[in-house]
Parts: sequence; C-alpha cells; structure tokens
Amino acid sequence: MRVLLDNITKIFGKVVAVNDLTLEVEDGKLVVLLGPSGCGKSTTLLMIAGIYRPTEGKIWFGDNVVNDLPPKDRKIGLVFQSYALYPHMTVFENIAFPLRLKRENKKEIDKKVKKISEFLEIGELLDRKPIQLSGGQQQRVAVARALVKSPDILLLDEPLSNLDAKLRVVMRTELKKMQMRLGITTIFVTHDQSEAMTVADKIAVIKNGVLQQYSSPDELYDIPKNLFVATFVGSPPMNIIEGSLSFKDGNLFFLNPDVRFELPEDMKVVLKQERNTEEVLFGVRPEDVNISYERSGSQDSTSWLVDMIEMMGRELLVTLSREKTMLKTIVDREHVPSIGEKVNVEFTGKVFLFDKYSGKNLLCEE
Amino acid sequence: MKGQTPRGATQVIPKRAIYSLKRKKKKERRAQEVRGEAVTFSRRNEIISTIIMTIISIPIFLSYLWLFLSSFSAKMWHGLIPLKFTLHNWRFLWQPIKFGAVMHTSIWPITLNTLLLALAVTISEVLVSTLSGYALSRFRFKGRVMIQGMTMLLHAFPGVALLIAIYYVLYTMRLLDTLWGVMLVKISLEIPMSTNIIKGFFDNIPWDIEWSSFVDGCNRWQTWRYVILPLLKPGIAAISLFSFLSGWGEFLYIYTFIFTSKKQTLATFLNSLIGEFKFVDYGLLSAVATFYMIPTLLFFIFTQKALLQMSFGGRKA
Amino acid sequence: MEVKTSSVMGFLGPFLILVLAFYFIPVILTVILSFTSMDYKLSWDFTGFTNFEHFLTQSLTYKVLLTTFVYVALTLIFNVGIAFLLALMTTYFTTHENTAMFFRAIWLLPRLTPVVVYCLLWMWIFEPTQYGLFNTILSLFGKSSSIDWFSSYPMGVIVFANGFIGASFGMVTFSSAIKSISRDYIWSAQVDGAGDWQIIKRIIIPMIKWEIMYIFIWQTLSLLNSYVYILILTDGGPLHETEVWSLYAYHKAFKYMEFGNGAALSLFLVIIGIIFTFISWKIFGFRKMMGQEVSR
Amino acid sequence: MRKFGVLLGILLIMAVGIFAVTTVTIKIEGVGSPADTTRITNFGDAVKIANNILAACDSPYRIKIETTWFQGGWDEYRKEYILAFKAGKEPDIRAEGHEDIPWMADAGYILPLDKYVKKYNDIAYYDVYPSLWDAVKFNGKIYAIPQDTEARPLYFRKDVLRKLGWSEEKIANFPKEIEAGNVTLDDLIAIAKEAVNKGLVEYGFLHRPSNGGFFTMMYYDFGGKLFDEAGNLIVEEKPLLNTLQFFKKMVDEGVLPSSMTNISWRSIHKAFVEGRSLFWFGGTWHWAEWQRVAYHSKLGALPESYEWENIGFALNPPPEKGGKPITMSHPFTYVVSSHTKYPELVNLLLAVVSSPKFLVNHALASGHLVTRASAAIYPSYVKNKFVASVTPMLKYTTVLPNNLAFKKIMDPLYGAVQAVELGKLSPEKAVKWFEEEVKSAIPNIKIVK
Repeated sequence: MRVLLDNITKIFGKVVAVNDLTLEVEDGKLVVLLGPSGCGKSTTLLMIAGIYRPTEGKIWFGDNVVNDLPPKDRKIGLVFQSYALYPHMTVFENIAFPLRLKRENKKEIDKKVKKISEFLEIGELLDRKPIQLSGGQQQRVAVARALVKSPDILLLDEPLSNLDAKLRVVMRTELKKMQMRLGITTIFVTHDQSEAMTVADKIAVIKNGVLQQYSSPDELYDIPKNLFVATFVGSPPMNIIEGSLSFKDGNLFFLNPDVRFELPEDMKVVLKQERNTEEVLFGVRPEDVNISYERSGSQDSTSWLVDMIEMMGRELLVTLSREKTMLKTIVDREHVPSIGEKVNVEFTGKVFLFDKYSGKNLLCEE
Repeated sequence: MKGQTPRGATQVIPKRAIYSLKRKKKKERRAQEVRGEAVTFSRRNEIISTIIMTIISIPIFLSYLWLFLSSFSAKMWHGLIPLKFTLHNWRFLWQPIKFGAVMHTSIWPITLNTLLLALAVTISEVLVSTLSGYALSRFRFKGRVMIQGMTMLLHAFPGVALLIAIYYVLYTMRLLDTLWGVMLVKISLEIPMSTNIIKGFFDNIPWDIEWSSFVDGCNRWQTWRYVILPLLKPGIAAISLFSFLSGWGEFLYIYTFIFTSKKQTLATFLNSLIGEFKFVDYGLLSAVATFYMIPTLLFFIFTQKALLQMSFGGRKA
Repeated sequence: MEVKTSSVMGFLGPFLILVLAFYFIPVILTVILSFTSMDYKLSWDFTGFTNFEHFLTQSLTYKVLLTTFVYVALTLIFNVGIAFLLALMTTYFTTHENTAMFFRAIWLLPRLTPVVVYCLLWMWIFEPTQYGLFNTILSLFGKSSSIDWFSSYPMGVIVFANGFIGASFGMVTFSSAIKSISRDYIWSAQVDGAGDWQIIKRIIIPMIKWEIMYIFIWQTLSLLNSYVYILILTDGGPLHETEVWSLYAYHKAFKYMEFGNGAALSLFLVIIGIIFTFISWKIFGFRKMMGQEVSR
Repeated sequence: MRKFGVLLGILLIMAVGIFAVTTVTIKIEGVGSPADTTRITNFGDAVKIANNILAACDSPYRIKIETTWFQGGWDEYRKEYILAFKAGKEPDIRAEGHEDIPWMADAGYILPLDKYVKKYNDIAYYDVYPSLWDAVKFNGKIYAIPQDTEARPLYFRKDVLRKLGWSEEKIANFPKEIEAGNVTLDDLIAIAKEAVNKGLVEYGFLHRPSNGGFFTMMYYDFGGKLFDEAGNLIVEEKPLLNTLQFFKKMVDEGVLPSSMTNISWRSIHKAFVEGRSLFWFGGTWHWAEWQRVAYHSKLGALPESYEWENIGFALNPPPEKGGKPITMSHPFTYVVSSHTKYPELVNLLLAVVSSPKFLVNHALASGHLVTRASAAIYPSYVKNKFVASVTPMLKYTTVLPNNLAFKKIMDPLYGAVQAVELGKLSPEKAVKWFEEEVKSAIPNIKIVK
C-alpha cells in the first residue's frame, strides 16, 4: 500500500514537532525515517499509525485519506522500541491479541499464530511469558504480533535500539530479508544512520520536524543536500573545514589558513564565478583523506601533525591538526603513523561545499 | 521525541516523594497534552468522565464549602446558600463560649495541647523511624527479616482492637491521663509504617553514593549530613506530614485515655460541642471545625500536588 | 554490613521498645483478658472459655457478624470502585492535568480531615431535616418530605462516610500505577484494534492487578478495624443495624464495662488480622514485599 | 516587757497558724442538661463557707476546688470514671444519677458515707426525705448524698388547646382531670390528633430522643414491674407489649414523628417552645431550661410569664380510665471517691453544699426539687409558683431501680421503642427482640408472660 504524507504538520501546544512534511512511500518499499532524537520522526510514525492526528495536512493510504481513521481500522502493524509486549499474557496470547479483538474464531487464530511464529522462528516460545524471553526473542514476538493480522503497512519504531550491538546487526539484516520476502510496505524509524543505510530502500532525514532529504541511501551518501545530512550520514562523520572560495588563474580554490585545495573541474562549472570570496564550508569524508609521509610535490599538501590514533578494528581513525583545523582520516593498518609525527595530506575522493549560513550543498542546484 | 513519560522516569524518583519535581510535572502535562492529540481520543468521553467525577465529588465539595461558608453566616438558605455575613460564630477565638448554661474553656490552651501533641508525635516518629529504617536497610543482622515481617504484621492490625490492653499498659506505666501517654500510643501505632517508608528511601540510596562520599573524604557524620540526609528529605517530609496530621486529628485515644478537661484537644473539644445532648449549633460547630482544619488545609494546599504523586503499595515488577 | 547486635539495638531499640509495649504486650494482655470476666471492677478473674461460649451462643453475635460482612463488602466495593473510577478518569480519560489534579485533591481532603470534623460534615450531609445536603438536593428535585437517613438507611450512611475516606488511598495508588503503564502498551493495543473499554479490561486492569489486590486486602483490614466513624455517626444503631464487630467489642468493653467479653471479641479481630497478613505474604511473596516497601 | 512577750506570743501563734495552713484541692465533676450547672457551681460559694468554718475551727486545712462539667453521654460518663479511678485521676466528688450507685459501690469506687451522714446529721441531713435515702443505699449502706430530685410532667401547650376551642376553665382543670384518672393516654392521642389534623401543630407529641428514665416510666405506667416479691429482677411481657403498642399507636395516628429518636434536643425544644408540638414528655428542669437557653427563634430564652401563659404541665395519664397517673423522679446525688485523700474535708463540703440555700438555688435555677424539708420551706422556694405546683406530683412518683443489671434492661427497652417507632419491628416482634437481648445480657432474668 502506498503511503503519502501530504504537507503534514503536527503541533503540540507551542512546539512544532513536525513541520510541513511531504513524503511518499511506495508500495512494498522499506522507508526509514532517520534523524536525531526529538526530530519528529517518531511523531510522524505515530501519525501514520493513527495515534496522533496531524494538525495540518493529509495522510493518504492508497487512495484514501486516513486522518480520522482510528488506528485499529488502518490495517497497520506497529512495533515499539520497548516492544510493548503485554507482560501478563503469554507469547501466544500476545500474538493472538489483535485477532481476538477482531473476534476471529479460535481455530483461525491458532492457525495464524502458528504460521507467523514459524515464519519468525519463535514456535517454541508460545507458552512463555515475555519476561522469560531474550531481547531478540521479544523483538520477534513484537514483530509477530504486528504481522499476524496481515497488515498493509508495518511500522517499526526504533525496533533494534534495545538490542545489544551484535544482535542489532544480525536482526537488521533479518528484518530486511523478512520485509523483502513479504513485500510489505514498511516504515522504520531510527536514529542510527548505519542501520538506516543497510535496511532502507529510501531514507527520509528529518531534523527539527523538517524533512531534510528523501532519497536512496546511495544518493544520501553521495549527494547530501545539506550540511546536516552530510554530517549525520556516514561514520565517522565528514570533516568540515571553514574557509572561502577563490578564483585564481582560472582555477577554483578552497582557501583557509591551513588548507588550500583546488576544486575539481566539474565543480567549477556548477559554481559561478561570482562566488569568488564567499565564505563556505568544505567537506571531505575521512575515508577520502589520504596521508603520506614524504613531502609530495603537490601544492595542496601541507604538513599536518598526528594528534591521536584510535583503533577501529580493521582500520585506524587518525586525528590530524594544523593550526586551527582538525581533520579525521581513516588509515589502514599497514601504514601506522605515530603520534607527533608530521604527515602530508591529500584529498583524493569527493569533496563537498556547503553554504556557511544556510548549510546548503552548493553543488546541488535545485 | 516521543510524547510520553518514559517508564523508567517514574520509577527513578523515590517513591512517596513530597518534593515537587518541576520537570516531571512538565513532562506529565506534556504527556497529557499529547494524549489529547490522539485520533482515538474522544472529547465526548472526557466530558462524560468529567461530569461523572463532578457528580460523585459533589458531597465532598459541597460539604467543605458548607463548612467554610456556614462558619461565616448567620443564616443559610436551605443550609446551602449563606444569607448574612457574621463573625459571631467565631467568637470562641476571643471569649470562652457559653452553650446553654455551660461555659466552655477558652480555645487557646486546647489548641496549644493539640499542637504540642501533634508536634511531639511528629518529632519522635521521625527520630525513631529514621533510626530503625536505617538499621533495617543498612545492617545485616540476625532477625532482620523477622523484624521486617513484624512491621508488616503490625501494620495489618491497628491498635484500636487492643484499646483495653493498651489502657492497662498505660496504667502500669503511670501514663494514663497524660498527653505523653497518648503520644506514645500514637507513635507506636505509626512507626511500623513510617519505618517502612524510610527504609524504602534508604534502600533507594545506593551504597556507591555512601562509599564515594567516604572516598571523597567525608567522615560518617558528614556523609550523613551532606549525602544521606538530603536524599532522605522527601521521606522525612512525608512522615512528618502524616504524623503531624494524625496527631492533630487524633480522637479515640484522647477520648479514652484522657480524663482531665485541661488536657483536652480540639478533637475531643469539638466532640463535646456536638455532645450527647445534640445541641447542634451548626454555625458555631462549623467555625470551630474550620479553625481546627486550618493546619490541615495549609498542609493540603502546599503539598497536595506532591501528595498525589506519592505512590503507595508494593509494585511487583 | 555485618554489625554487632549491640549497635543494632542502638538503632532499633526505641522502635522495638515501643512495639513491644504497645503491640506485643497488649496482644498478650488481650489474650489473657479474654479468659477473664473483667468488668467494671477491673479485676482479673479467670473464667476459662466462658466469654467465648457467651458470645458464640448469642444471636446478636451472628447478626453483628453479618452486619460486619455487609458493611465491609459494600464499603470495599464502593471505595475500591470509586477509587478505580477516579484513577481511570483522572489518568486515562482526562487530558487536562489541572482538572485531574483538582479532583484528586478533592478526594484526598477527607483523609486529611480530623475524624470529628469529618463526622460533622456527614452529620450535616445526612441531617434528617430539610437543611441536610441530601435532603436539600432531593427537594430541588421536587421531593417534599425529608428522609431520615440515619434511621432509614443507617448502613448507607456509614458505607458512604467510610467509603469517601477510603477511596483516596486506592485512587492515589491506582493513579500512579496507571500512570506508570508505558504509553507504548496503550498505543500498541490501539493499533491492535482495542477500544477504550478493551484497553481498560485487557491492558490496564491486568497490569495493575497487584495494586488492586493490595488495596483490597489493606482496605478489608482497615474496615474491619475502624469503628470510630461509626461510633460518632450512628453508634451502631438503630437496633444494632450498624453494629460492626469492632464496635461491638468496643461497646462491650466501654459501654457495658465487660472488658473480658470485649477482649474476647477483639481477639477475633486480631486473629483475622494475622490471617490476612499471612495471606498477603503468600500472594505478594514475603521476600518481595520485604524488598519493596508497602505502606498506608 | 510582758506586753512585748504577749505580743510576740500572739504573733508566733498567728505565724504558726498562717504557715501551717495547707490548701488542698478537691476535684468535683458534674453532668446533666445545660441548665443544671448549679450542681457544680454551688460549690464555688460552698467552699468559701467551708473555709470559714475551717478557719473558725483552727484547722490547718483550706479547700480549693477544681470543677469539671462533663460533656457527653451517660455511658461515657461511666466509662470515664472507671478508667480515671484506676489511674488515680478521678474527682473526689462526683454528681451521679442514683441508679449508678450499685455498681460503683459494688466495685468499691465510692465511699460509704454513713459515718459522715451521722456526723453532719444535725446540721445538714436530719430532714432529707427518707425515700431519697433509700435511693442512695446499696447493701444497706448509704453511698451518696441526695442532691436534687424532680418530677417528669407532661407539658402541654395552652395556646393550642385554646385554638381547639377549650375554655380557660377546661384548660386549667386539665391537670386535675388527669390526676383524677379521667383522662387516659388514648384521650391524649385523640386530642393531639385533632390538633394535628386541624393544622395547629406539626407534632402531637415529642419525647426524649435518647435513652432515659422516661421509657421505664411508661412501662411502669402500663403496670409493669421490675422486681418480684423476692426482689429479683423481672420483666413483664404484657405491660411491655402495651407500652410498645402505645408508641406504635402514636406514630400510626400521625401524632409522633417516626424518627423521634433522631431529632436533636435543640430541635425538640425549639419545636415545643415555638408551639409546634402540643405535648412534650419532659422533666421539671425543662421549665428552667427554656428560661435559660434561647430556643425560641423569636423570643430567645422564654420569660417565665410566657411560660405560664402558654405552657401547662400535668402528671402522665394512666392507660385506662380511673387509673393512677404517674411521674418519675431521678434523684441526683453526690458520691465520694473511695480514694479521696481528704474524706473529712470532702464531707464537710458536702454538708455545706446540702444547706437549704444551695439546694434552693439549684432547684430554682434548674427546675429541680429540693431534697430537704427545711429547704422546701425556704422563702424563695415557697414563693416559686412552679415549684409549688409540681411538688405535689411527688405523691405519684416512681424511681429507677438501684440494680446493677438494670442498664441491660434499659438499653434494649429503648431499642425496642426505637424499632417500633421507626416501623422496623412490630410491637410483638419488638417484645421478642427485647427478650432475646435481655436474656443474652442477663442470662438468669425472669420474664413474666
């Protein structure tokens, strides 16, 4: 089922939780609402669920406006971060609860519960109480309860946040697999960008109730529309350096007391000449910062001081500094610098430019 | 941000907290507002429930209103609507009142008695229960569980069933007809409960805090004064409040164990005004009763919000 | 902390002495007294089981037993019911926290009011003339003759008066219990298709059942033992219609000066108290109760 | 020099006299209707006289008194004494209804006073009415000093009778007709019914709203006895039934409110003094009470002239024509704690307070009757029209039995009346209920069928 949020606004008292949000979730896709806590993503989800009524705007399910439809009539399944498994009911009763409320007959209920629990591999747990289950099992039960009534839409509110790190990684893949198998339209709320990147067909990044960008994970990573998206997506986050643009000899430079970088040709095309002395933010992802130990001929490379080295497993995260600027870079373990060492830096991959004041990506013209 | 009070938040706060938690209140209000935004929320149900609540609250609401109003009025229409303002009913404040041909003593010594009793009960109850609460929470010793079970058991049957026997105990201790005797009975009756409350508060103060204060260089006294006491304050406030009010309102023990009219308190005084002869002068009675209610009302006004946030009863996780 | 008995006694001493003096000794004295024929002479003459035989053979005893049962049952239903209703309405149905606070505050007032003042209020509410509150209300609805509540509905009077006090305790307990139910449960039940009634029945009630049980047990005990309000309001009358067990014991002892008989009767209450305590330990689990403070 | 020596000697004696004086505190407690406080306040003057006497006798003691007026019911009054006695906090002198003497004497709470009665006989007790001594005896010993007595008349509103068309003469003769046995209780009901039906009054009758001697008096009126020849406590079923039927009839005829026992004293007095009730089964002290307590919503406390104009009183009529009318006395007495430290001083005080002046003072102030012949001829007493009118009633008086167990009959009797009035039990069933109650309280009581 296609879900369309049409200029949705939600105001609590004086607080604008969601501001003029428009979003279309295509049928059968998994869309992630991503943003820091308090950004309005959960509110949006709860509006879709029918818990909240939007202050303005319309919510479409397929061809119907569902603004006034109570949750029970929306044919949705909802999984909370806390799972909200009723502690006084067994797993079976929990899963059967929606069906019982619909007064389906007993046999039918048994059949459906059995089917869904086998699908989610929790068939043996049916007689237990939620408190006797592990986090992962609880999560499966919650999903089972959401799915048992064959909803049109599955809503997941931070479903993985209560799991430990290892399990989280496993479960997110499983969730994705399950969603693909069922082909159910799914809206998934999370604050974890890596989780979002792995599961989503499309990601909506929200900040302070405003939609920042709605696109596929690739696009989000490659063409962030603004500084917020750029820094929020990707780990470790993008390096941001303050400075200005300057044309010289037909070349466009990013300038800063510590950094001088000639921008690639294609950028020059996008950016107009007039932007000569404009103050901008220069962004480069850590994985695109290369260090070398010998002075290269390049003008752009200057010598930086190695401040800190953090072990990240396969790679190392190195913090470099020079006068007023700090840079983080990822270095593989074959070339380990030592602290206090001076190194040269090269920006090899994609770089980004943002407006210092609006935060807009200067390279995406709308 | 989800518009809800996280489950944890209500549990972190020490139970029976008297102090007002502004933040929590805000959150609660927000949670309520949020509910009002729900699609399922029915304005009609809210109105119906408000109407039901109003109707069942009428007796309480009107009777207290009546108490207050009739103390200031010379005449009441149908006992409900005051017709004429007067201070006559309050004359007991500046002169001994006469009822029939019986002169009653001035109210002030009686008020002083009541106040002394209430304060004595409050102070001793706080002292005794803090000591015992601390011991039960912090020490591991033989019979601890037994004593705790005992506090529970005592809690279950109020001493009124034991009135006759308590009379004998007081008699043996030569404490009959003294407010001290009544005070002791009152305290004994209530310490099992207040010990339990205080023990709960001690339980909520982690050992770590105490240890870290030692590490930080506090001695035992400083730990007590700067670390434990502030955390205990809400509990002490709760006990003080309840013991004061119960001492202030005490009737039966004074009625039974006090024989000298000089040692009357407001409760027995008011009861004697109502009297066997049922000379029900509602104007005067309501004035005395309102006077008697003043501390209660003050406490009520200042602490009702906190009172309402206190939770009672063991919650089984 | 392992400590010496002596220092424990330093802390627990005052507590233990008081409890010993005003609970244990009285309980023992009550037991002893119940085997004496102590009367207005206040002498300890042992008469064996005479007192128990006496009250077991009296028809009044059974009437009182029945009255007590009816009184406790009605008041319990009234005050636990109202408490639950209020808690639900002030936490679940009302969105205005101030309204909720107002009602909860109003219901808390009776508990804080001194006994005698509270009884005075009810004397006025049930005043048999047209000046009483209920009669005034009835007359507003066109009923001309006043009802003599105290003699026509004495049980109603004491049930109401005690119910209104008791309700606040349950209300506060239930309210905080309902509030501590995570919103997620309610929301997820809504999504699962539950209406208000279903949520109350299937989510809220099961989730606060411990509190409900606790309040039931606690209130039963307090109702069995509280007679002061009845003493002041109806004094057990008319015709023993409101004579509950504890008042019966009080009357025997302090009206007819049959202290031995009175003690025998209150012994019954003491035993019930102990039984109830054990039951609640069983239900709530002794250790668990120890860990979690229970009060009021 | 000798003069000086004499002076010194006198001074010395005086000094010894002064310094040797010990003031002892005697505690006194009383109870009763709000108009009865003279029972206690009389001591205020009596103590001065007693101290003069002590001074005159060079006694080293002086008396100071501490008085308490008890507010509460009779049960509480009793309970208070027992508990206070045990605690050593009981008053030295206490005003008690005579019917409480048996248990107090039996338990040793009060002092036998024969010795002192003899001692002060010539000045204070020689002319106390002998019947009153009977009322204060237990096992042949005197345990109390009679303090007052009274009668319980039937009050009626003259103004209402006038409106019923009665002539002044008929109204004036009404008490005499009753005394002669020409008016029965049923006749009263008929008169009351007429007045109620004509809308002249709200109530035909009112009686006391709480337990008291009145109900026993009505039982006596219907011929009931409480003792057999051997002096054992009994209850007679037939008179009891008749008594209850009488109350039932009053309610059925609409002349007595069924909720009689729930009306407050204040409303009752108010209703009667305002003429809203034709009859009132009261006591002589009410006459004084109406003059002292502002019951009337317009007049406040009644002037005596108003009373004479509008209120009459008579004996309580018999149930059948030609029968004997009845009234009841409830002598109040002073008892002395057996633990008093100063029995001599206490008895001196009692002798003083029993002097005619104080008896009359109390009698006139509270509407009671005096206990001594010498007080009965006291000028102000003789002059008092009311006292003169009610004293002859004593010819027809009865008293409550001085018996330990009597209270256990009195309570169920009141309960039965209440039940019948409220319509909760029929008179027959009420009798049964009464018997059950009494039997369980006094297992060996004889019930005469």
